[in-house]
Amino acid sequence: MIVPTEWVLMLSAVLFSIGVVGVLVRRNVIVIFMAIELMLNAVNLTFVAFARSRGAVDGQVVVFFVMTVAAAEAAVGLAIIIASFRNRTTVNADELALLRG
Amino acid sequence: MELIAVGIAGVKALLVLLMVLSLSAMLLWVERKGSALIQDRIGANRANIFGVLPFNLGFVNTLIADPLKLLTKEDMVPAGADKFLHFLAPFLAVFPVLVTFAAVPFGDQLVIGDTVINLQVADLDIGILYVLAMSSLAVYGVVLGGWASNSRWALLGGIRGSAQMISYEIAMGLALIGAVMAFGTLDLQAIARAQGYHFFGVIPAWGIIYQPLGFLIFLIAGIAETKRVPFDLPEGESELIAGFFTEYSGMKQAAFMLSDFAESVVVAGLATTLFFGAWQVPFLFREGFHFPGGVVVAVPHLLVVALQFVSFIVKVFALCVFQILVRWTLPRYRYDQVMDLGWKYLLPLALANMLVTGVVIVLLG
Amino acid sequence: MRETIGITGGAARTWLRAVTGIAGAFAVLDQYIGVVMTFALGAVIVLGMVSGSMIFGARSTSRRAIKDEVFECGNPSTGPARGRFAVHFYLVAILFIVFDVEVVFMYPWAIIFRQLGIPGLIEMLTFVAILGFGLAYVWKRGALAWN
Amino acid sequence: MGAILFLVLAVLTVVSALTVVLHPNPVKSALALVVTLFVLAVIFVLLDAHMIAALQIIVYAGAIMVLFLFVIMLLNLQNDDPDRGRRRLVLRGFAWAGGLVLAIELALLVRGAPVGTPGAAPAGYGGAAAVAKSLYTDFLLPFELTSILLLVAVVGAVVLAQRQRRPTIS
Repeated sequence: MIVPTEWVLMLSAVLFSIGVVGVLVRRNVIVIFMAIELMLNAVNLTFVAFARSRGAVDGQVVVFFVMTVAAAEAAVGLAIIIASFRNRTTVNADELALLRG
Repeated sequence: MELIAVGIAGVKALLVLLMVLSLSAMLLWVERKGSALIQDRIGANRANIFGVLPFNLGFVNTLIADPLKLLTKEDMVPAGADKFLHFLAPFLAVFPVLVTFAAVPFGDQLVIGDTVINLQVADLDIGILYVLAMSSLAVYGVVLGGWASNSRWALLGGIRGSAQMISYEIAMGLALIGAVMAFGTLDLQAIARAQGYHFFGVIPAWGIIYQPLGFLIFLIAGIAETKRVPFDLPEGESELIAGFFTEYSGMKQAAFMLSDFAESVVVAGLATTLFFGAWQVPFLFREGFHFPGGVVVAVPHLLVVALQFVSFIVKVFALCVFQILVRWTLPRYRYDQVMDLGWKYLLPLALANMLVTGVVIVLLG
Repeated sequence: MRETIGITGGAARTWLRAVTGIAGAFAVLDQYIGVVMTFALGAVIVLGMVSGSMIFGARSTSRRAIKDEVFECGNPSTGPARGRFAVHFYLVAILFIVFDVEVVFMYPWAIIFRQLGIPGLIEMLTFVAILGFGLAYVWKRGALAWN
Repeated sequence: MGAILFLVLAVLTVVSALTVVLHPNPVKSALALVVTLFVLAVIFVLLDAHMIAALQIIVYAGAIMVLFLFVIMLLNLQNDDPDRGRRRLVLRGFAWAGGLVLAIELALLVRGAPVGTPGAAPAGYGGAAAVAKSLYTDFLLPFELTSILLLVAVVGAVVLAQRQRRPTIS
């Protein structure tokens, strides 16, 4: 290991915050989705850093599962975007308020 | 000490990159002459210096004249194209393919004094995954080349090409799993060394003997991955002009062409490593030949290394030539046939191959 | 070692130390030095290649407007080039993701399945069977049909 | 020396992550995300997570992001309109301020964590065999559940994305 675990965790904190801001600031649903992926990756980084710090691989296996969930989420999420785009011809989150009835 | 290690790594990296590049250039010539042979033509025969020489310079043509010509072509970027992505796409098409070879061993080891040099740029214990990771990035060059050009042909070619590449990536990955199961490791150098035995002292224990079906699936998927005939729908001239690189000229276009050939070399290199004994020469061990029947011929170390390197190159080149033969023998598939072959035949077949391999290995111990 | 190379003069020595330092930074990557080197050299080669025609290529200013048109066999191009395309390509990408993850799960299994023995085999058979069910569904529904 | 390498990578990660959030063109946002994921994979290598680094590139950069690019191209998305109107700009400012506060707070939280600098990793740590052993012994049930998750994802995505074929009236 070459750097203190704290540094890695701080990087992860910054990445996570950028992801949060992305979700708040952007209106394009797909870019919001990408910002969520950014947050997931920040968490993955934390898992790997802690796994390394404890000397156990459990954390890495969890990252494995996070990636699987991300894949499933991307497949279904983007399918929803396509289906809603078909009806509304927009990916603007403000106009898409689907559940408002 | 570290500086020396880094230096050696740099030299090996340069050697391997030049190897892939020159093999690709050679293939271009083989392709031109080979296709001429198959179609009963003469092929490229105008390589000369101002018409002075009484003979044809042969592949010097493709090695020097063609690149020079392409270098001096005007660089065209169509109006409405995204300039940055238009530049980035050919880079992304070639770069991942070239760096793939870092994990492929091209020899056993070279001993100079006390230094033992492993003849592989990077001895990664996740070697195969590295190769798959890098080749999975090659798809971006195709997608972006198509999208950045702002042209219909290019976009259609790019989308077709990327859909085809990702479809066959699955079959490719699954076909390799059979070989991984047989050898029990992802380290390509370890796999190469594991093929240095002989069944009954006669038959070399190459991967193809454990995994004939796996090799077949890998080769078909590999050819589809390189987007060559019979799978050349992304760039089929009669349908899409040149597909995703329609709007490219000069060296950028050459980069896309090179990426096709370099992919052929990578497919051949992987097939050699996993299924054809990598750099192994039958009956040649570190200290010399051990022929069946107890005949031993000692061979000096440097000659052993040279023989192994030559053996690797010859096998890779032979597999490349085989791919070119396939290309000029088979007609082009329809797009639905290409996708069907990938998803409905190769994928289930590769799954079955993997499961049968697993059952056989576990039950036989 | 550094002293025996025979470089005298402070500047040269500082430079050498800097080079060794950079090498040390890469050496942290251990077995990945080769990968770093291949990436660096490969990037230089490919960049040089791709930008070759931009530097050495011919350049003409005549008839720019016609030259910069996209190729449509001679006809002037009409309408936007980046239209939408069939949802089929998207379905392929979805299936690719799911099966890619499946393949990725099989690689770690493939290297230790000997130790896992028959239970390991049953685990993987279950996994493949469930996903095979998914493939069968997609197939039956016609998401793999291209016409 | 490793510290410098890590800092360079960290800066690269943050810059590319900001590009994801800030670039108006969705295609370039997606490419910036690919760069972020790639650099993160390199950081994973520094943290001795070799297997995970490779998977990061295969699954995230090579598969998930391709799907994103496909959808962006499929829907032919153009650049986002720049934010106009005072209300929107004020909200935007609040979002950035909130993000900054969040980052600082998380960083302060992390500072006191009793983690330190771990020593050299045991041989084979983070390699394929180590991860595989843990995955197929301790995490067996999640592994099997994963297949059900993926099955549901396939079925759901196909149902959502594929146009229903209504019977045509002749």
